[in-house]
Amino acid sequence: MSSDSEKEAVEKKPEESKPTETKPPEKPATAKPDEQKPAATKPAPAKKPAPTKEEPELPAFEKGIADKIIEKFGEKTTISFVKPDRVGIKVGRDDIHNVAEFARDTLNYDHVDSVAGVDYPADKEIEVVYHLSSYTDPTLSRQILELATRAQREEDPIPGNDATKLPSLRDIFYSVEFHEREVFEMLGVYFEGHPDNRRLLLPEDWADLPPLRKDFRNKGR
Amino acid sequence: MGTATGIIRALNSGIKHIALKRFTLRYPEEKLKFVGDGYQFDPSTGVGIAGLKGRHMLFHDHCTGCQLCSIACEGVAEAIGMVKVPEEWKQNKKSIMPQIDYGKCVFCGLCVDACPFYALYMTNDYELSSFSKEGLIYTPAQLAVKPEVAQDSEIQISARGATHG
Amino acid sequence: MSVIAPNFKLSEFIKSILDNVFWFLLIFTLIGIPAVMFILFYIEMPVIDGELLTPFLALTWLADPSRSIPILKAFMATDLFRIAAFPGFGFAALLAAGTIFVERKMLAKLQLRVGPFYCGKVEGILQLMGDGLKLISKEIIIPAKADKPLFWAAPVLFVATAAAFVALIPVAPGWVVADLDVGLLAVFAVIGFFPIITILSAWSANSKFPFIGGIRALYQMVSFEIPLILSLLGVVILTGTLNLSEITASQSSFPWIIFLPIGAIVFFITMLAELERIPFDLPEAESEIVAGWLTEFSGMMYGLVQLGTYLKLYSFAALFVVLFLGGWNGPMIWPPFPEEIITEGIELGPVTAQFPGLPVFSQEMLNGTIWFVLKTVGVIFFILLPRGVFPRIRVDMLLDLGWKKLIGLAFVNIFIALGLLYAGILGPGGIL
Amino acid sequence: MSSPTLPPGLAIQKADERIMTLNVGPQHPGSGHMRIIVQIDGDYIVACDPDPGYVHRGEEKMAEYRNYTLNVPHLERPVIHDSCNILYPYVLAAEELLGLEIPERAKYIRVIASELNRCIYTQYWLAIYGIFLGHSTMFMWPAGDRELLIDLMEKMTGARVTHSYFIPGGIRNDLPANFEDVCLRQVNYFEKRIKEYADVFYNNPILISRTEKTGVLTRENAIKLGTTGSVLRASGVDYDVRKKEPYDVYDELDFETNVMKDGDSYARSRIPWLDMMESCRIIRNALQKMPKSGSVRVKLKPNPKGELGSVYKRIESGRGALGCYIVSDKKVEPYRVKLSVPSFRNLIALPHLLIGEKLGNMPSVYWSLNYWPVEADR
Amino acid sequence: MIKKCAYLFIQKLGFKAKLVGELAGNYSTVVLMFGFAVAAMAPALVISRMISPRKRSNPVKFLPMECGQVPSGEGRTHFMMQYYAYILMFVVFDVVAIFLYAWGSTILYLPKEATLPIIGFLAIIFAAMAFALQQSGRRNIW
Repeated sequence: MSSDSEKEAVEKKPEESKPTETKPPEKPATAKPDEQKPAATKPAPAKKPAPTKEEPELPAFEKGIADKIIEKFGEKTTISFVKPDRVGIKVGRDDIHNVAEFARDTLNYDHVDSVAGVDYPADKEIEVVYHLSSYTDPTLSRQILELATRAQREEDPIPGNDATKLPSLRDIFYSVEFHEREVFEMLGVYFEGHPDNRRLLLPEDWADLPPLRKDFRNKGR
Repeated sequence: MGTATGIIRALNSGIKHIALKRFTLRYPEEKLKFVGDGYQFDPSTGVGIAGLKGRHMLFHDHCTGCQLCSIACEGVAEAIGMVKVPEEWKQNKKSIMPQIDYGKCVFCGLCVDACPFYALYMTNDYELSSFSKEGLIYTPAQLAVKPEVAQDSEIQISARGATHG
Repeated sequence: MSVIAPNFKLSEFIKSILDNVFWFLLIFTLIGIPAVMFILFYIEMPVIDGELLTPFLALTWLADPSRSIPILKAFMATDLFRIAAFPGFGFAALLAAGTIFVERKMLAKLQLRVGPFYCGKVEGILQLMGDGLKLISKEIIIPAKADKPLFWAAPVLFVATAAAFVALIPVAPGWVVADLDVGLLAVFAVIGFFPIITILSAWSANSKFPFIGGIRALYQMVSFEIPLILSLLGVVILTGTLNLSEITASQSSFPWIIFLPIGAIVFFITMLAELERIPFDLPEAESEIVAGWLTEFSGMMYGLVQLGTYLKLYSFAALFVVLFLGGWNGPMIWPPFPEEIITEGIELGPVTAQFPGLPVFSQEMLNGTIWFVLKTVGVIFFILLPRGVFPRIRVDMLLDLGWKKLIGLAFVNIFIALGLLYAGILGPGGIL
Repeated sequence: MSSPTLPPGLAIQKADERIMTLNVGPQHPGSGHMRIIVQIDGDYIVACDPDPGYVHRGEEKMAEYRNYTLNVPHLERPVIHDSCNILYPYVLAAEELLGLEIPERAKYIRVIASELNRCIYTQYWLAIYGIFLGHSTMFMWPAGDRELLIDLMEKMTGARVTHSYFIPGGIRNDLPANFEDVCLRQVNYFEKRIKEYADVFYNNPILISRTEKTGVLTRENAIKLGTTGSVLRASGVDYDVRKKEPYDVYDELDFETNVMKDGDSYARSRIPWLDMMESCRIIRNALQKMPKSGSVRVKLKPNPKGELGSVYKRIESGRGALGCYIVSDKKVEPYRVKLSVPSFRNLIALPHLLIGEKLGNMPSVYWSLNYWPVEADR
Repeated sequence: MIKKCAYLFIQKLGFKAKLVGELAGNYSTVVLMFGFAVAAMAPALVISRMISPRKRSNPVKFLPMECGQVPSGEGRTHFMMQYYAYILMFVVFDVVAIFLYAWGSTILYLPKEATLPIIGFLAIIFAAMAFALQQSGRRNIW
């Protein structure tokens, strides 16, 4: 994830954020005819809220959180959106561990609400979004910090034995244990460092694709 | 002592309840009364009218065969199929009307919401069981019949507890 | 239609019943009746009403009802009648069946439900019969690796042990199946059998959940047997006898519960535990160990265990009545018999019916039975009530309760009895 | 078993032969639609491995094929007893993506329906908690009293459990005539009834001695494990989404959150009961403040397309914070719907609570987690 | 001979047994009651076996209950609960409790001084029981 654009610029001028995240040339052409969902254009970047409303009216507190992360990690992270009570940060897979540690130790986020995996076949990537929240810090009780990171996607996945891997955050946030197991079986993202990468919800003899990938088709749909 | 008091209070509460009224709806003999004639939808205001979401009722003279109910159902239960009807209606050139398979229907009522012509209602009839799967498929002619329902039991609350009358 | 589940056909069901009835009748008529005649021919028959009972006479009651009366009277004087009918099995089974019905209806009332309602028109009074029919027509499944003889024997042994318990209970003066001098010790001996049967059946099923249930039954017995035994020692000290009939007779003026309330409470709690009723139903704790030691029982085997359980419930309630509530003692409420009924019989339309039981049943006995039944039903009500209001307890709580609290209370009860005795209030020289 | 050289009974048992593996579930009266593999050493649980997934239906995958409105009937299936609440975050998120502002009256009705549903769910949960403890009365009373509220929901939405009532743009139908009176009457009686549970259940000394100090979840662990809802509040963390991040009109209503410090099974089972009383209070309050008339649903054009972007919304359901994360790619269907369900978040605490407990405590500790297996599986 | 045996048998069954002593006769009724229950209940199982369906096609049906899973491991295993100490205590104190009955049932005929040794005996029991309970509380050694 080499995003060279200014964080501030990204925030205020969302149209610039497009080129930063995914490969721009591919995007218009990604929609393959057989794909029901065309390539995910932009997963997280929320252009709408910022531009439609007045630009300086970004919520100050949330922006402060975002600034702190940018300040610490600089180019390694990108702000995908800042909305009331919600901050979205994009991190490369190598830095996700450090950013999460920073979020826990300095920003006081103490648990993970949910871990969502999103498949982007056009980008050949799978995004894993951690929704961080806090019980202990009363100022953060409304806040959700979305940490998004991306793993490489393989066409013929062998869950656990291919390049679709991410570092596990379990040693930082204990609460991700079952969520990461779920993401592993539903999308095939192997979490390195997770102590218990077993099946959770799917049957033991499931041999098909991980079901939440976009190329896994529901019957009759 | 606290333990003994607690045990005595529990026993006392149990014995007291022997004198309360029974709160059981004895179903085949008593049937619960519902609000209104069933769930309906007013397309002009875009708001439904409260009522039980039971089996549907189709007004043949309103149905235009537009298939909107069928399309709505496709995303939910795939229970509605459009079939040919023998009669001719001037608003229904294609002579197709919905046929509902109650083996699949989930009674969400989104087909009623989808109907722009006030042709599909839901009624208070919920006793749809049948000995065969075919018996659960209601043709347009069957759907046009208004069901006879006798439902009169209501929850009554008195000093001696609530009961179904 | 499901592939696996067999189709139930009423015609086949009825046919199977009719087949069995047919074969039974055939075998009975061809073998049974000749055998009976054969045996009767070689037996010295007793003299009844100055008339020697011959095999012919013994079978004429089929044709002539008036002849059946002396035979019935003779029969009622036998032990067989006591065992099978009145103070024994039939009476207890009747009360047990009534208990099941009352339990279901009372619990339903407590829980604001209706309970059995449709079977038998009147508030589901025939529900038990329906359940019995259902159970008897269900397939008996025995686990493949089970120890079959033990597994088959367990339900029957359970009922039989409960019946042996019933045999020790005096219902009315002189009406007891086995009037033992050490009746109370015999009761303890019989009670000791139940956990053994439980463990044997649990072990024989070769399944984990029954096994744990059996072990729990063992612990339950272990922790409650001693308080049970000790809580009754107070009564024995005050009466100086172990004979249950004598204990009952000693309470003609007042029941022991007045002097030994602590013993009564301890005995009641241990009784609940021995019965595996709700606060202590650990061996059958369904949310922890599916159905405990009953998990592998199916069909009539389960039904027999239930029958045994309720027989046991009746026996324990009756034991409580006998030991603490004065048994059959009570004011005379049964109307006295007119002399002519006993001697001449009752004019009922064209025939004069001589009531068969009356020379056997005396007024005292009927009165005693009424009081006994009333008290027993009262105790049964209080045995059933905790099921509605208490949750189940845990094994360690159970052991704690049994070994620390109840044993202590039982000793307190013994000292109360000793104190009453030595203070001269009761016992020889006291007001007794 | 014994080796051939030794007489039976004298064989030396290895230490791990004491350990028995029990499959508790899925066909067990003390498990939901899940399996808990427990290993017991005598009476003590030494290992526990929850194995959910027996009712996994792929709701998240199904949601990718249907438009925002048609997702409603099947997304409520995971918790049919709490079907308004499980739809709530989805509907809130969808409304933000579709750019809808819903009428004030609809917000109040949503709150009433949500609170009624919370009580219905909690009563069901309480009924099963009762039967797990062997308390059959506590199964029958909540199951019966729940009928009062189901009757209200039926009048309101037309269905007993699967209401399909909330929809992007408001609610499906307005309240029936004189609903307020009936609602007030039945809710008042309901509150009177649930207060009677105290004598038989919550203040019952046997129950207290049985559930106190079992399955203790400390405050630190509750936060670390990311638990939510009654489990979290029973451990002393005052966190309720209705208070901390009020959605719809919760900021205008008058209620309190219940917090207990002990973190044991008893506290965890008492919190939902206290919450039900607060729910009754909220319902009365909302009925009072609700606009007496007005629109309840904004007209939606057919097949609306969501904005590009993602939304994460959460609400407080009967079990805890329930989140919904929707990613949209400017299509009629959402690109990805993720339900972050409280049952799944609380499940992680189960092995932590059960290990070292007695086998007899397993059902009560398990169910006191306010866990609904179907919801966790989705 | 046959006649004599049958007579004895029937007497046992139906009529007061004159040949056996009165006491043994009392005990025999308990056994008879036991036997009667067996004789009356066994037909219930036999009839049930006759009229109920018997389908042996599915071997899975006869596996022991394991909550819908294929059973793992034996049902009869070495299984020890941590409360084993109570069983040992029971073996001792059950005998003691019954022994107290010998004293209790004859106390009316004993001199009052005879109670004192029993009180001392009870004190020893209490001490022993307290020690045993304290030991049984140490779960880790069991």
